[in-house]
Amino acid sequence: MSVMSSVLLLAQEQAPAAPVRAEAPPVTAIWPILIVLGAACLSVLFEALLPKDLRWSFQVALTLLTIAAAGVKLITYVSDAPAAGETAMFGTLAVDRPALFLWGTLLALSLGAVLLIADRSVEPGGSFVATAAIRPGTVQDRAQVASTGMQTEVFPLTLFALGGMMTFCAANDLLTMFVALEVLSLPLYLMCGLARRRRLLSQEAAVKYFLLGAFASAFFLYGVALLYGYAGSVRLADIAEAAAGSDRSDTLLFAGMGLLVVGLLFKAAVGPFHTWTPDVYQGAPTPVTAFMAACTKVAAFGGILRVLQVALESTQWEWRGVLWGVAIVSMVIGAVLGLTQTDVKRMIAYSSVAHAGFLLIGSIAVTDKGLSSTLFYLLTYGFTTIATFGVISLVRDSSGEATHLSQWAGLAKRSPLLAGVFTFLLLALAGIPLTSGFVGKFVVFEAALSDGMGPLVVVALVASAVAAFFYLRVIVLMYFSEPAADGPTVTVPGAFTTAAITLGVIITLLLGIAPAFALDWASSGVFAIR
Amino acid sequence: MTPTYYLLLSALLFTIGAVGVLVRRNAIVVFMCVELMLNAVNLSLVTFSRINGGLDGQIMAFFVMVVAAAEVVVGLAIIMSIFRTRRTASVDDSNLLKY
Amino acid sequence: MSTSSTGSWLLAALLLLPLVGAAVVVALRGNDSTAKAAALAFSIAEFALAIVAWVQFEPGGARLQQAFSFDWIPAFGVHVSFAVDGIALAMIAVIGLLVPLVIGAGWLDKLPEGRTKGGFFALILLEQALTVGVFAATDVFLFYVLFEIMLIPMYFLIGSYGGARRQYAAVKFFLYSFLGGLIMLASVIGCYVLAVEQNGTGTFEWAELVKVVSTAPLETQIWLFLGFFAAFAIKAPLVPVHTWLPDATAEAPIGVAVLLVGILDKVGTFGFLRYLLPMFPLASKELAPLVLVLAVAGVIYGSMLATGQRDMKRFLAYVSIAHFGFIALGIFAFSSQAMVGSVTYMVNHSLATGMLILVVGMVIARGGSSRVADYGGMAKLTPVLAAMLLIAGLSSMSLPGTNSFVSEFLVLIGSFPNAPVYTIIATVGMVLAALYVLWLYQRVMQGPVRGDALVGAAGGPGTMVDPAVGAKKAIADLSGREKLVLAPLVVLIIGLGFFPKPVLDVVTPAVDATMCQAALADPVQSGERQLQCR
Amino acid sequence: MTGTINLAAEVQQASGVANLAWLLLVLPAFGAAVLLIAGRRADKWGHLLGSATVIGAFAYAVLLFFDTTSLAADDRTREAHLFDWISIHSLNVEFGLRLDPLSLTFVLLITGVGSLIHIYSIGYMSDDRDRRRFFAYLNLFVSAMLLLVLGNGFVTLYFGWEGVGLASYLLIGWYQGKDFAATAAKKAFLMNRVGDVGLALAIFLMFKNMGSTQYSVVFDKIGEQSTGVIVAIGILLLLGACGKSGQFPLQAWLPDAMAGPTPVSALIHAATMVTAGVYLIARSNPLYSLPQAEDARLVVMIVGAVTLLIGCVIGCAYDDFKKVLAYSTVSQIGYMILAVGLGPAGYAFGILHLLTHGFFKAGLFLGAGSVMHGMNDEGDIRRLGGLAKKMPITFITWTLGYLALIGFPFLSGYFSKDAIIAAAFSEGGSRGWIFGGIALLGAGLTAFYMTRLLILVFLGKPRWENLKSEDGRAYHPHESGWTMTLPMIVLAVGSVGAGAILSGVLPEWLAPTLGELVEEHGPLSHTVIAILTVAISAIGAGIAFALFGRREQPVTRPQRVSFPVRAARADLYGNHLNEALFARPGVWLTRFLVFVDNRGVDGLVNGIAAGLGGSSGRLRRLQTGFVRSYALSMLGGSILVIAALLMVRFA
Repeated sequence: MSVMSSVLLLAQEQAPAAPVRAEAPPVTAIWPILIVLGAACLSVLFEALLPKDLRWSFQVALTLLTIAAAGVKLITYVSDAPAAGETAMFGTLAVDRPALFLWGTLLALSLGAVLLIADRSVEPGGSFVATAAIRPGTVQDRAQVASTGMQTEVFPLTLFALGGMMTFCAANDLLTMFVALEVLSLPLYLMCGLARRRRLLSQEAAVKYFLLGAFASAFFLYGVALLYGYAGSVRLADIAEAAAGSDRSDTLLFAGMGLLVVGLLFKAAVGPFHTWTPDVYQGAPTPVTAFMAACTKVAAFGGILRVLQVALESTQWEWRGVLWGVAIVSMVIGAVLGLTQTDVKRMIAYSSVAHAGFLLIGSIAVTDKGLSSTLFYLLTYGFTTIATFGVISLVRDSSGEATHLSQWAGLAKRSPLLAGVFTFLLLALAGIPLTSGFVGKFVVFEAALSDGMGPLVVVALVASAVAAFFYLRVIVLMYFSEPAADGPTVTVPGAFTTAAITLGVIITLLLGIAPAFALDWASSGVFAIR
Repeated sequence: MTPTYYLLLSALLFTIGAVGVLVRRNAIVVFMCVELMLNAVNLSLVTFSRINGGLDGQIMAFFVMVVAAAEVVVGLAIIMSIFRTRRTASVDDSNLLKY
Repeated sequence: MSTSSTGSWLLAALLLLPLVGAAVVVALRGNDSTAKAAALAFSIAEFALAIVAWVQFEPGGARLQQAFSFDWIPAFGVHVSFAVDGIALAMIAVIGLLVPLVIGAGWLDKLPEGRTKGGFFALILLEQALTVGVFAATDVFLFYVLFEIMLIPMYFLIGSYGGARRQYAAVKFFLYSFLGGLIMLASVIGCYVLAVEQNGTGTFEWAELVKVVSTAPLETQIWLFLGFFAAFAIKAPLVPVHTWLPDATAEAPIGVAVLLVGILDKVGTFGFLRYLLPMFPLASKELAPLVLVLAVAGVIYGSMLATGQRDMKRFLAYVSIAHFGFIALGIFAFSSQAMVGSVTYMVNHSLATGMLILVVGMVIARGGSSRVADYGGMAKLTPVLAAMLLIAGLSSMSLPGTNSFVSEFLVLIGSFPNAPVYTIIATVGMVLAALYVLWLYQRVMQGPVRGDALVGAAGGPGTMVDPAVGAKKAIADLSGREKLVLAPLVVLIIGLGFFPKPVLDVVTPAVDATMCQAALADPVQSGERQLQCR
Repeated sequence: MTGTINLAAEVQQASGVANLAWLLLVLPAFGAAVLLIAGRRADKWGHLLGSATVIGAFAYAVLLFFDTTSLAADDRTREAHLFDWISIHSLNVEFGLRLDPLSLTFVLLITGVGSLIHIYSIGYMSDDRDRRRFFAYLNLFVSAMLLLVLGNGFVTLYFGWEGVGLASYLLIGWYQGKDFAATAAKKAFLMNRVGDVGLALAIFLMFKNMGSTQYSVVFDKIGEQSTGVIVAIGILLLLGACGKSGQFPLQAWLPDAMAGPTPVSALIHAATMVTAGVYLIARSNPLYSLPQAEDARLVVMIVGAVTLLIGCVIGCAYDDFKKVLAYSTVSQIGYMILAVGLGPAGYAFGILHLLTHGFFKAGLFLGAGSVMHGMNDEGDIRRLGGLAKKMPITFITWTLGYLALIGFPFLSGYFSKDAIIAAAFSEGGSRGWIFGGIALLGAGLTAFYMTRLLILVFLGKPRWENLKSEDGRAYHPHESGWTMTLPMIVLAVGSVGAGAILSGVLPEWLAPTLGELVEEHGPLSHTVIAILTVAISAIGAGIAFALFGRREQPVTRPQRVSFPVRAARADLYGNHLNEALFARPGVWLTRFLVFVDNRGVDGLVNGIAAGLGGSSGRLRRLQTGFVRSYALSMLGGSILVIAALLMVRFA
């Protein structure tokens, strides 16, 4: 009823149409995005034009070059970027410090992910199906498993997803955000289904991810619509203005806000909107899982931060309590459900749910500290995750990856190095000092405490203590248990995977011991609010 | 006539879509329900732009349609592959991944 | 910020030497004998360094000496800064002494298949480095970091070299301490936030934080206090959060048990002195009754449970729990005598209980079982071993003439004026201590020869064999190596019983400083003396 | 009395011979250390070194004694500061010696009797392959005992106090292969520890109220303390004394302590250590002499009286040679405690009786040892008898000691015990009558059980002739070698003469420490009391003779006996009481706590873990794998979020 009346009220007065700025778009700021998307189109052409045997090498080269080039452009821009940030493309993109930080993070992470995707040494021919059209379980399927070809479309897909992510966390209005959301999601849906082995699981993951994703983006979109109805514009700044001082129906505002946030939380795999996470993480080909777990989270939380801090800051006292609840639920689900998982990838999935909870704590603290700490946490978490999945992809038996925990028993005896690296990564996920994981937790909790969220922090600490148990469980298995008779073998990784894992481990260690520089970047500036 | 009714209608459509997603088994139908939700949103977008007197709501609707079309492409591809494997499009049959 | 005084290189060396040693030993782990030799060499060198540090230390000098410090995370005002006061120095010296002995004691131990002596000793050296760091850290953040890292080598020492239920014990140990640590982390951050609120820029320098936090209102102090206390109480351990210790001690190899009980647990009581009292004086006074109750409960509860144990290593754990009760009592009775007593108790407990564990280890090595029921009349076969057990036992029941007497006496006499009732209850612990020590000695060493291994060696169940023939066969008395390991402890136990002055002199100034940071005055004043803070 | 209170002011610094006083401690300690460290290598000469060190100490003590007598009475209290032991701000515990008549008296007793018993042990332990260790322990004891009496503060006293406890533990448990010996040793140490707690608490009180634990300061300030503090300290000290001296209620350990070799019983559990309680109270006379300490003194007297009765009564019923002597010791120390409890009127007599008792009780024990040595360690007096002819020297020396003990006129016991009885009467009033009466009655009982002992062991038929000892050997009683008889002879001489000599000189010799002996005159004159005592003792002896002397005694103790005898045989149920009050509840409590710790405290921890695991196992079932249920949970979640948001806004 109140909706009705308020809308009626709203119908009377005519909001002035949003002014359209007509200056030429300053492209220097958004070169990275343009490069990535451009390269994505180019690599589609490669797929169309190049002979099969050349594609892989060309695609890999192109992708890596793209990321490198984008990175270079980014760095050159950062060196002389306005501290306050600027908007581009008629104000649809806000290129400010956080956005740049997130872009850097995304590029670096996707570099690692691409290395994993491109690897063909661990699994002959790479971990992607030769021809996605083949039905699983058929003769052809067995043939394609043996063959060394792979569906190189995964590379353009990756680039598109990356471009979408970069756009997503720089989007300055909700429509751009929605489009970017789809641009990053659709390729991921497909990539999930491209596993070379265990095709059934892979396809199932794809279906689930797709249906739920679409469902979620519908929510997101409806949220956008309601907010548009409330503010008369989808610009974050305008929404903030409207929310700060207006007599319009708050029902629209809060309903819209709710739906919008749900859409975002879904992408960020925050409980209770995490249900897709375990299944998809487990079913998708491991490199893709790495890409999703690391980059999607970064992008999603980039969006969450921007929406909460720019558009909804003035209403934080309304939504803060609710998000407290969500954070707690997420941490508890992640920590408790992780305890009894028997599949490594699934376990990491639940760990990522718990981490999403921690990240949310940082995002709730609507302060500069909250922003910078969350950004830093994203950086640390991303690299640790990439390396973790990289290691997981190395433990294999005849039927592919041996992800069942029981198969990991006594692994330290077979391959001390791998066990050592994995232990280190697990300790990082658990947040033991001298790993990036600890510094990340530390800064986030520090921000939360100084914003007066003591109880939440205590819950988080208890949760991470509980979560520590399942990390320890793996360590116990690897070190203190006798190896299984027909245990898996540890393949010696090729250059690509090695590079990816090394990158992740080094950054994890570096950020654990000398986090100062990264912290400075993360706190170098705040969202540009125009 | 007030635009409010259009809003209510779109809310109704959205709900129908959502419920449809929950109750229907066939992947195609589920997917169609999602499309229905998107279009419900389109309706309210257009309505709001009418209320606010700007055009951008209507433009947004076009964007949404394009995106929806893209989704259809991807979605049908995935559903097809599942269907060819299992000879059924029932979403309930694909639950190897659980617990 | 970076204060560097004479001998700071020394502290740095103390920290780095074991690390280097660990690395070298790992490198040599292929060859057991060289690895062992290297480990021993490094540990002895470390001990020598510790002695030099002891000599260099001027009791009358600055509160914290041999300090060095450099920035670590400027964004949070975190420094890598180390320094020692008398208390830390004493503990570091004890570590330096115990590690070589532990290595010597573990020289011939059988390890689980697939494990190398090199790995084992390397972990021990690593643990040593970390504990030295914990005691020497003067930056709260750094302290916390080392406090947590310290768990990892110990986790592997228990988990990969321990007994049958080692997995359970290791995980229990880790989770218990880790949880405590996390709760402390909340308080650590809380202190930092306070600092930021008060003077704009946050810092973790201990001295700075003391200034900031000690002036905070009672309410705040209590919360922060509880955070730290949780961690330290688990580490110490106080009743009722002690149950990880018996399991850990029972499953850990003997040498590791020595480090665990002798050194790691001291971090808890050290924390009481270094962090709780100076940083939260109001809260300390407010909550002292709580701690005292736990302490006294620990004394009685630990002692009674010790008498009820069937397993010698669990027995040792409960004995230590009782002793930690005394230490806590002395710290929170707020008199310089009691506090000095507690600090010396920390040292003496490491020596006495350390020796007790080593001796029990030698008993187990001969009898092949840790169940008390499997022993009896062993003194006939191994008189020297029996004597050693008795000496260690007498010290841990703090008989006059042994080091522990000095500390226990100081704790009790110092606590009496402020906390008479608690002290009287704790004094009952003296009787119980005699009870459990003599009980163990009688069951293991006296009476007719019992237990398969022993009877086998002695010939015929319960017969009074002539050791001259009976002992030689299977069960030999202490070997030269074992005597060498125990000798220093015996000398110190008796020596410090008569001349505790060297330790007291080093410790007292630090205690005075702590007392006056906590704004505490002695209940019994000798008149002419006034506390002045340094 | 005033003399005693400001006595602290007159403490002189030790000089000359007295500067070497530390030798007294170091000599025996050195012997012990050498013997223990040298190990088997020292087996050849160990006993010689052990004895030599103690004899040396004795020689020095004599020197010191004459040095002291050469001083004026007021300068005889001297202190030798060795080093600061424990010193923290207001607390300063120094390691120093106090050389005054009281401590010197004890030093002479300890080193003298100690030397004799060392010599005796050479023969007695000759066939024990660990004789060296035995001497090491004896030396350890002597050194600790000397520290106890020489220390110039309560903490040094406590040091010696526990030191002798350790030595006695080691020696009682000498035959550690036997469970009962080990148990007896443990029991002795534990009951002593109970007493030590009292002593410790007394020390804490002193520090709290007087800021020091040194005699000089404490005795100086004790007068200014409140009555409550004084009485408390007095009673706590008494508790300590009870533990060490086997006084009621802590007497039960002393008889069991007889499990040790006989020389140990003689030296530690008759002559020296068990009298430490008397020393403690005499030493604290500035406290007990205070008028405020009235109540404390009364308690002391009661304990003494009760104990002396208990000792006598149980002594009458036992058939174990050494246990009878042990209970006799208990009751004699009861006399001493009673005496020192009388205050200025009794301190000197207490010490006097302590000395004479030192002589004759040591002699009696050595005699017993000699008998058992010759009788395959047979301790059951019913299996002995008629040994007078077989071992004459033992018989004569033992009889002299016996006569001294029962207070035969003009032997040492006569002087010391009668003095105490007289002093007790002279307390005056009903108190005088009660305590005097008890003391008198005790004298009679003593005569009774000692006579019984004499008859059963030395007189009558040789019941052992057609018996075998438990290890199956026949008995071949024979006199012991000179190393054993010599000490017995010396002690016999002492027990004959000591009383006569000491009773004259001791009081004024001790005056600087204990204050002038206050002569009070009760209802009865001394002569009357003397006659009464002798008469009653004679009656006791007569009854004993009538009961045991004329009839043949059975070899096994008769089972069907009257209640009093049964009670006495059961130590008047003292052990049963401890058992019921402490031991059994303690065991139950321990079992209960072990259960609580495993099931309760640890159970809670594991329970939480299990709970988390279980709930996790159940919750993961919600992850059904059906995409539609996921969608439902999402929808539910979003509805909740929106509802919550709206509620926060509109409510």
